[in-house]
Order: sequence, then C-alpha cells, then structure tokens
Amino acid sequence: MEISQIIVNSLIRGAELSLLAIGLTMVYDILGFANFAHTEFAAFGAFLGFTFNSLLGINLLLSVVLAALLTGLIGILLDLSIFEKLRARNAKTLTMMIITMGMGIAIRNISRLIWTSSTKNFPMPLLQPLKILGARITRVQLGILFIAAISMVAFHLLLHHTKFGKALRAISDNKELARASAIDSAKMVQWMWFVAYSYAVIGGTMLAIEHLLYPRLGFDIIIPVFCAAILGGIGNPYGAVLGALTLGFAENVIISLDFGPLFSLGGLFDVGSLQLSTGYKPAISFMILILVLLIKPTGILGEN
Amino acid sequence: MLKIENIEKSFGQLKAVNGVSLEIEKDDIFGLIGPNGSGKSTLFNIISGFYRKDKGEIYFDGERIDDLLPNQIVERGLCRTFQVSRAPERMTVLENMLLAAKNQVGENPLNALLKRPMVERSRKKNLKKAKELLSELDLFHLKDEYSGNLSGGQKKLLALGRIFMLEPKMVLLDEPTAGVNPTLTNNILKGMQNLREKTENSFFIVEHDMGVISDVCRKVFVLNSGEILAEGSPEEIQQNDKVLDAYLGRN
Amino acid sequence: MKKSLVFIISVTLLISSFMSFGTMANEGKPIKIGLLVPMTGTQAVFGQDMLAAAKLAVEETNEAGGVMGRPLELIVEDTETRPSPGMNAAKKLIEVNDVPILTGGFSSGVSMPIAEYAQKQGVPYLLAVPTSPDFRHVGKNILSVTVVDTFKGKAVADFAVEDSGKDEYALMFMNNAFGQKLMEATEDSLEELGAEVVTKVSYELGKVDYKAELRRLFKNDPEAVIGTWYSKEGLVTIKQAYQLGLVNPGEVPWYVAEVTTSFADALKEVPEALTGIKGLDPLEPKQLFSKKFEEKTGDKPVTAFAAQYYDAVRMIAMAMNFANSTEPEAVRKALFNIDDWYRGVSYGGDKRFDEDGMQAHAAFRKVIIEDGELVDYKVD
Amino acid sequence: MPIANFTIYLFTMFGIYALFAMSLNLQVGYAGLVNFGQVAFFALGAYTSALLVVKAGLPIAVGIIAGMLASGFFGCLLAWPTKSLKSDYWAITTLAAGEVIRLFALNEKWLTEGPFGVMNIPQPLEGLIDKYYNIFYFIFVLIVVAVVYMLLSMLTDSPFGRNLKAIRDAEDLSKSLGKNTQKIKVQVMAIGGLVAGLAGAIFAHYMVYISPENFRPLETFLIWGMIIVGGRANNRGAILGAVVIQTFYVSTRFVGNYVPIGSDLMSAARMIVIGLLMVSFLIFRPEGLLRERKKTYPDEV
Repeated sequence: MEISQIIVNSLIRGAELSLLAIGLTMVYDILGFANFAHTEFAAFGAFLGFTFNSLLGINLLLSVVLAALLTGLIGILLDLSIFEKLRARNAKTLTMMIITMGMGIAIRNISRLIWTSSTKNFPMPLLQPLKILGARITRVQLGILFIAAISMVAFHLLLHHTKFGKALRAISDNKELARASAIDSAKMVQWMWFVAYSYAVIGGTMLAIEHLLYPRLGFDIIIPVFCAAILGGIGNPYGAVLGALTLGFAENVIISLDFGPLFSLGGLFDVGSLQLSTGYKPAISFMILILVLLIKPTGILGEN
Repeated sequence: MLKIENIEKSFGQLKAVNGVSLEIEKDDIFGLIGPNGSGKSTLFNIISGFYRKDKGEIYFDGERIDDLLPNQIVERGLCRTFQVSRAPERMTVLENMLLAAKNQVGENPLNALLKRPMVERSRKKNLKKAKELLSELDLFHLKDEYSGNLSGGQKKLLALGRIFMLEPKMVLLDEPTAGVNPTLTNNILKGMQNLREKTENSFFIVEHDMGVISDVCRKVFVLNSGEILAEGSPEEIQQNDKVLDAYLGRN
Repeated sequence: MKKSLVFIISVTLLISSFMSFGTMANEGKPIKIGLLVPMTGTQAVFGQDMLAAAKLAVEETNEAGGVMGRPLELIVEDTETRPSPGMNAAKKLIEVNDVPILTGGFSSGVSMPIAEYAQKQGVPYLLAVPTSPDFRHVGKNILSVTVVDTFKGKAVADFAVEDSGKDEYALMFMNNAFGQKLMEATEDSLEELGAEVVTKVSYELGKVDYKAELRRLFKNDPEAVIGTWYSKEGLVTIKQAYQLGLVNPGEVPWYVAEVTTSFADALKEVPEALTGIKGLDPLEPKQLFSKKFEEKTGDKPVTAFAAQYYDAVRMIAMAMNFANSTEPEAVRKALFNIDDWYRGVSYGGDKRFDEDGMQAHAAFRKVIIEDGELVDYKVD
Repeated sequence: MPIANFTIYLFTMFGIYALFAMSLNLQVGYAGLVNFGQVAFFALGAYTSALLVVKAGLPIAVGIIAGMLASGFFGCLLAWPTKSLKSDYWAITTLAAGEVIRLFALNEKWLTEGPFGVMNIPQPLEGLIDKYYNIFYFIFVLIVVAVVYMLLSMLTDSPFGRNLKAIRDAEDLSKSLGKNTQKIKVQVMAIGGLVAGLAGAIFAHYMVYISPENFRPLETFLIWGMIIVGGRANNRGAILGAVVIQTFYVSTRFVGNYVPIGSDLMSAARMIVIGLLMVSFLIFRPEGLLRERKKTYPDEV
C-alpha cells in the first residue's frame, strides 16, 4: 500500500480515537479511576444524534451538537447522583471502576432497548473517493478530519483560556493542593464530565458516520481508546491525541506489513508473503498496550 | 548501621533530596526534622525502597540496599511506618498484627494447603506474641475492631505494634505523633521506649514537633530544601543559628 | 448459610412452578413444535424476518384445518446466536415443553451442539437454515430443508467462471462455520474448473471497519471477486469498498453467493454502490411466498431464510398429518414420505431428502443488481 | 422425567458458574485485582482439555489437569508485565487479553478448528453410565465445587489469604511489612487461573461442544454480576451470586412465554438489570448479599 494512503488512514483513525481519548484521560487523571462507560456514552450520544438527524429531520451538525450537549448533561447528572456521593464516601478506585463497568453494560443495553440491535446508517451521500497525493479519501472523511481539528483547537483554547481550563490544569498538577485550596472542585469536576462526554459524542458520531452505528460500537472501541490514552500518558490530553495518532498509524502499518522477508532470513527460506491475519486487527492495540506497560507505563509524553 | 551517601532525587524540575549523607549507629533513637517540603518523607521513601534514588548509595549493616525492593529491605531488618497510617479497612487489629509476623509458613499458598500442622503452630506462636504486644500498647480491647475504624492515634499505635511483630533491627518512623492527642502521644512514646529497651533496636524518627524529638532522641539531623543543614544533640540543634533561621525561627 | 439454603430452595420451587405451568399447558389442545430463532446477538437482524415467516406458516396450517384437527402452535426460543444459550433453549424445548420436533436455527456453530443433543434425545431436528455438511453425519434425527454449503459453493463458482471467464479469483467469506465451509467449497469448485484462487480473506463478524480486509482482498490483483456477507457486514464492506474505489464490476466482477442475505441493508442504504454486482439467491418459485409475506407483514421478506423457515414449519405440519401422530419417530419417518408431495417455496421448491435427511436438490436464481433491484440475469 | 433433567442441567450450570465466580472472587474480592477478562481463563481451560482429549487422545483427567495448568500459566503470564502497576491497568489489560484469547481460538484453525469449534468432546465414564448420566455429572460438579470451596477457604483463611486482603486494602503497607506483593499477585492470578480453567474444562466436557462463541466478554460480565451481588471476599457469596444471576438469566426465558415481549428486548432488558444491579449494589450494599466475614480469633492461648 502507498505510504500516503497509510498516513491518510492513520490520520482518520487517530482523529476519531483522540476525541474519545481526551475525555477518558481527563477523568482518569482528575478522579483517579478508569471510566469503562466512556465509550458507551459515545455510542449512546451518537444514537441521540442519529435520532435527531434522521427521525426529527434536524440538520446533522446541529443534531450532533444537541446530542453532545445532552450526553454532557447526563454526565453531570450521573456525577451528581452517583460519583459525588461515592467521592464523599471515599470509595475506592476499584469500586468506581466496577460501577462504570456496570453502567457501561446498562447503557449499552439501553441503547439496544431503544434503538434495537439492527445497525443504523447516517444518511450520507456515497461518493467515489478523491485522490490526494496518491491517497484515496472521501469527502466525508475530509469533513471528519476538519471537525476533529476544530474540536482539538477548541479544546486547547478551553484548557488555556478559560477559568475551567486553568482550574483543571491546577488540579492535575497538584491534586493535594487543589483539594485544600478554595477551587470549587465539585463544580469543576461536573464541567469536566460535561466536556469529556461531549467530546466523546463527537468522536463516537464520527466513527458511526464513517462506519456504522449499533449498540456495541462503544464496547468495540474501548480497548483502542484506552490504549491511546495510556500511550499518550494518562492525564495528558495532548498525549492522548498523539497516542491516538500513533495507534492509528501502528494499526495500519502492522496490518499491511509483509513479514515474509523477515522470516525468510534474507532469502534463505521461501516462506512467501506472511501477513498478520486481519482477524487479529483488534489485538494490535492490545499488543501495543502491553508493550507500553512493559517499557514505559507512563506513556510517550509522561514522566517517569 | 545505616549509612547514607550523597543521595539525590528529583521530581521533574524539583530537587527534593539534594546530596544527603548521614550515618546512624546501633541501639539508639535518632531524629530527622525539617520544615514541610524539606524532603524528609522523600528521604524515608528512598531508604525504605519505595522510591528509586537518582544518585548516591545506601548501606545497611554493611550491605548496599539502594537497589533493593521494599520487601527485600524489610527482610534485612529495616522497617518503616507511614506519616498517614495505613490501616486495611476490612482487617481487624489482631489480623493486622498477624499480617506483620515474619516468615509465616502459611504465606506460601502450597504450604497453606499441605502443611496444615506447621501453619497451625506458627499461627499459635504469632497469636500469642500479637496479643502480648497489643496489651502492652493498650490496644487489646480493640483487637476485633476493623483497623479502618480506629482513630488516627490508635492507627499510629497499631503501626508501631505491627513493626514490633516484624522484629526489626532498625525502624524508620514517619511522624509517629502527628495529629495525635497528648494522652495517646504519651502512649506511643512510652510504648516505643519500652519496646526499644527490650529489643535493643534503633529508631530513626521524622518529626516536626521539636518537643518530642528532644525528649527521646540522642542525635538529630536537620533537613532543609533537600540538604542536611545541621546535626547534633537536641540541645545543640536548638541553639544552632542556621536551624533557628530556617526552621525554628518561623515558629 | 441458612439464608442461602432458604434461597436455593425457593429458587428451585420457583423454577419448578414455572415449569409445571409449561407442562400443564402442554396437555391442552394445540400441538406444539419447538422453534429456535436467533433473536439477539450477532444475527438478530434476521430473527424477526424468520419468525414472521414461521408464524405465517402456522397461520396457514391452522386455516387449512390444523394438524390432526388440532391447532399448531410454535414455542419460540431465542438462541442469542451463542452456543450456550442456544443449548439452554433446546434443552428447555425438549425437556420442559416436551416438543416432539425442533426446527429453525441459524448458524451452524450454534446448531451443531443442539443437533448432537437432539440426536441423543431422540428428537428430530429439521434444520431451516444451517448448512454445514457436518450435519449429515450427526445422526438420523437431523434433517434439513436447505442445501449444504458444498452445493452453494459449487453453484457460485460455476456461475462466476461461466459468466466472467476469468482465471484469478479473490474470496471473501466470514469467519464462522458457514462462511469457512462455503469458502472451502467455492475454492474446490473453482480449482476443479481450472481457475485459481489468488487471495482468501476471512473476516470477523460484527466489525465496523473492513478496509484492511478489502485491501488484502485486492492485494494480488484478482480478476474477479467471490464472497458472501450477512446484512450488516455486507453494508459496511460494500460502502467501504466503494469509497476505496474497489467496486468496478465492469473490470473486476463481483459474485455473491447469497445476494439478499449479504445486501439486505445495503440494497436499501447504498444501492448505487451495488450496481453491476451479480450473484445467486435461492429460487423462490413464482414469488408466491413473498407476496403472502408482504400482505401479512407489510414488508417483503428481508432474506431467503424466511422462505426456509416457512417451508420447515409447513413440512412438519404436513408430516404430522401424514403420520397422524406427534410421536417423534413417526414424524421423522413421515417427513421422508411427504417430500414428494410438498412443493416448497425455497431453493426451487423441490424438498426431497436424500438418505441422510439432507436436501438433494436446489435451484438458484441468477441475479444482477441494478438501481437497488435484483434483476434476473442470464449468462450469455 | 424431562423437567427433572432440565432442573439437573440448571443446577449443574450453577455449579460450573459457581467455580468460575469463585475464581474471580479470589482475585477481585480478596486481592483487589480487577480482572475484566476472566472468560479467557475459562476458555483456555475448556480448549486445552477438549483439544488434548479429542486430538491427542489423552485421558479426560489429564485433559482437565492440563486445562487448569494452561490457564494458571496464562495467569502468571498476564500478571508478569502488570504486576507492579496500579489496578486500573489490570482491568484494561485483562479485558483486552480476554478478547485476544477468543481471537486466537477463532483464527488458528489448525489448532482450535476456528469457528467450527471442537466437537464430540468425550465425557468422563460416558459408556458406563447411561441413563442417569445427567445426575452423575451433576454430582461430579457438586463434589468439585465442594472441594474447591474447601481448598479456597483454607487458602483465604491462611496467612496467604491475609496477605491478599492486605494488598487489596493497603498495598504499600504490605510492602512495608516485607511482603513481596508482586509475587503474591502473580500467585493469585495463577490460582484464580487454575480454578477458572477447571471450570472451563468441566464445562467443555459437559457441553460436548465448544466454540469461540462460548467465550464472549458477556460471560465475564455475568460472573462480575455474580460476585458483586453475592458478596465479594466471601466464597459462599460467590456461589450464591452464581445461583441468583444464573436463575435470573434463565428464568427470563420462562417469563417470555407469559409476557409478550420481544426476545431482543428481553435480552437487552436482562443485561440492563444485571448492569444496574452491579451499580446499585455497589452504591447501596457494596458488601453484597453475604458480607465479608470478620475474622476473629477466640481466646485459645
């Protein structure tokens, strides 16, 4: 495959995953637990957007924004009704993690109950691809890259030019201090859920638009998203973006590599072409995850 | 007995411990004081193997220990407590004591299944010792209470009790009386001294309460900004100008 | 401990009471047969369709006087497209509901253990959809209304070679029992016809991204593509193939083993991407069933599987009437007697069994997709 | 006797799930190691035993033991790179590992028969006992559950079990008391693996057929539901949880006969209930139905 095609594919995959990984890494960092329901809410939000768009006939962009806001609100509500209480009770991260897992199972099946298991397809014009520098890319994919870029710039501005962003970074830098200081951390945490889930919905919708929308979508991307977040170093949103892009690249390269020459030991044996079975594609992110954990568990951008 | 040479440790930009050297002899109580953020806890964490040093060497009983894991350091007889006492939520006080006992046969899962009589014998022995220690520390009445439910002071006493189950050669105590009411503080100090006399081991105490230090310690080290500022007897320290400026002067 | 004991006992009582309800109802009038349908899990999409067809068959049977003068009733159990729940379902049907015969099923992987179990229990199982050739050897109680994979593989290979005259083929089949057997059969037939298979791609079900698989498929520059999909996977694959610029049936023709199954969704969602793709579908004589089905449900049957479910239920009802009994062995034997009489609606309608209870005949319809419609196709 | 058969089948499955849940309980309840991929151990036990018996023609007992060992070894292997990391990473790694094992079973046809699954798995003593085989197998499972329960109780009551709880409640304390926590974690993953592997092997020889479809992540969630509802750090809780959740799961089948609700909806509703049960138990009754028992030492000295 052309190297330009690999880059384009990796960019698209990375863009979709990063919007999901940003929120995951924030919550993980500030609250100290891995949220296993994160990607499930992304899928749920995508379903909401789909409903607004194709059933109520609202414009697609507006539908996605509405769905993102709504899912963000759900995030706030869940924090108020569940996580805040558990934090007050000093519940262990283990408890929190299992709760999110249970929540994920429930959300996934609520989507199934409402929208059934059958797949949904965002109404998008099906067009032959454009050719840019030898790589094929569709208009929809270009749109996805564009929106992802805008979302990331917006996130950067949010982090550096708002009171919320400053407070968030302060807490991230020194959790003990932030708890003692006057920063209204409860309110900040709720904003954080809002942002995390809103971004997750944008990412989830982009995935659904490019591929398909179905209730198990959230579960199917949980490992790559976690992998991206850990690869980038937990708590570092820029790292998450970098991690997502790296993962996207690794997935595309490994699946198209021909290991034949490697195992023929310089032509000694004829093993023909030896490629990783595409059935193992979901395992690539796992392998990378294990490698990262073995070599540098703090991620590429993390400190030791 | 414990010899620290030129230990350095940084967290990102911050140099927490910057070239600390000190030596502690056998069979006595030593103190380490310093203001908040002076690197006391970091130093303790390095000695006990919880943090990796960046540079320097540590010797205990003539053996180099700065590359060992925490449990390996404990095996050599150097034990520690924590500033914020750890107290397992769902383990009773007595279980806490039994947990600390050294070299239990039943810690190996195979032994636990196959060598039942030996496990039983070692359990009886440890149980006896644990109960005695609890009585001495005045915790016996709480033996079946979950350690998570104890008060801060009681947790510190329990931490001391656990340490003595381990029969260490040297103990690192991280602020053993911080946030504890005066009666319990006395209990803790008394218990510490009693036990030390019986077992002839050494103590190295981090404290910010000068009173506690001067009561029990023979020699005190003062740490400031990651460096040793002064060392000497409590009296000498209290009259040292540098120390007064840097630390006591603020009080 | 006491508490848990009390609990266990009450649970047992609860379950038994449920079950006794089941048996009490069993002594009532209707004659019950067990239907295994995947209503959840990876193949849930087809479940509704097949169930509706089976219900239509029951309705028609009852309008025509029922079975031995008694109404026919389906007991429907969900296999969840997973072996364990599938087994639970079959056990419940046989052991609790005491049905004399099972039918339905979908994936061979799910139905295989059920078949083994039914064989042991002496309860006939008339397979409606599963097509693995291995069912032939399970035992006398296992019968089928559909043709095995070897038939289908040969049919699609013949069609492709005859129509395109190409020599180098790339195959893309799902990684489950059905897909793999079909791929084997297709490959064998192609090689017999002197053609070569240059690439084989097995894809995992339920994924949303088959770009890597598609790139593999075209890696060795095949002259034609043969494959089959389930509805959801078919939609993703064809969408992405189209977006990658890989669908040009004028240059590299595509042949699909089961068109409606593969593209039920794609025909609705992305008809433009399918134009020019050719393939096979089980021949439904005169489309009578589809018309009835549409009248009844308002929709056309999504796939040809519906017709197979319909056939299975009608054949069982007829066999019971022939045997004038619901005794399992009698029904099984009667199934071999009705097959000359019954005109089915799937695979051309000839439902004669061979000595192993498998189908011996099948007729396919050759189609080409134009503007989202299946158009009859004739090889020149 | 059809109903009796079905009941015996249900109770046999209770037993298999009870073993499975106890294995998870040891890791989660006692040692606090979050394992979201327990189904991988179950699958390894099942496949190893099935393949050795079917393909290599080894005796069933050898197959079962090999299944346990394979699964226990996998526990070590998985624990090795993660042993020094926070428990969150365990959760993710194990979740992913569970899927990798299933993908392996699905893709390596030369070994596992891929999607076809392994068929005609022999059953112990199947020629000898004919009519009452169900009852025989049920009793066999019952005995295994009892033995495993006893052994696990011995373990969790021992100093080893105490070390596990200490790692769960205060890992750095255990380190400061000289416990080699990394080694203990590897040990507990291995033991949990052995038990899950045993459950898997028994399952394989009971079902006579296994395929990758048997080992979807759903199974892991079910046993999580079992130990959270039944009670963590309590082996009786795990058994009770297995009975409760499995009963709930199977009984929805019967409800479907009386309440007109689509089967897809029913299955979704069923999983919603299990998810919500997990959440609400952790909030309102975190200790589960049977709480962890306080260990006291009566005055005997």
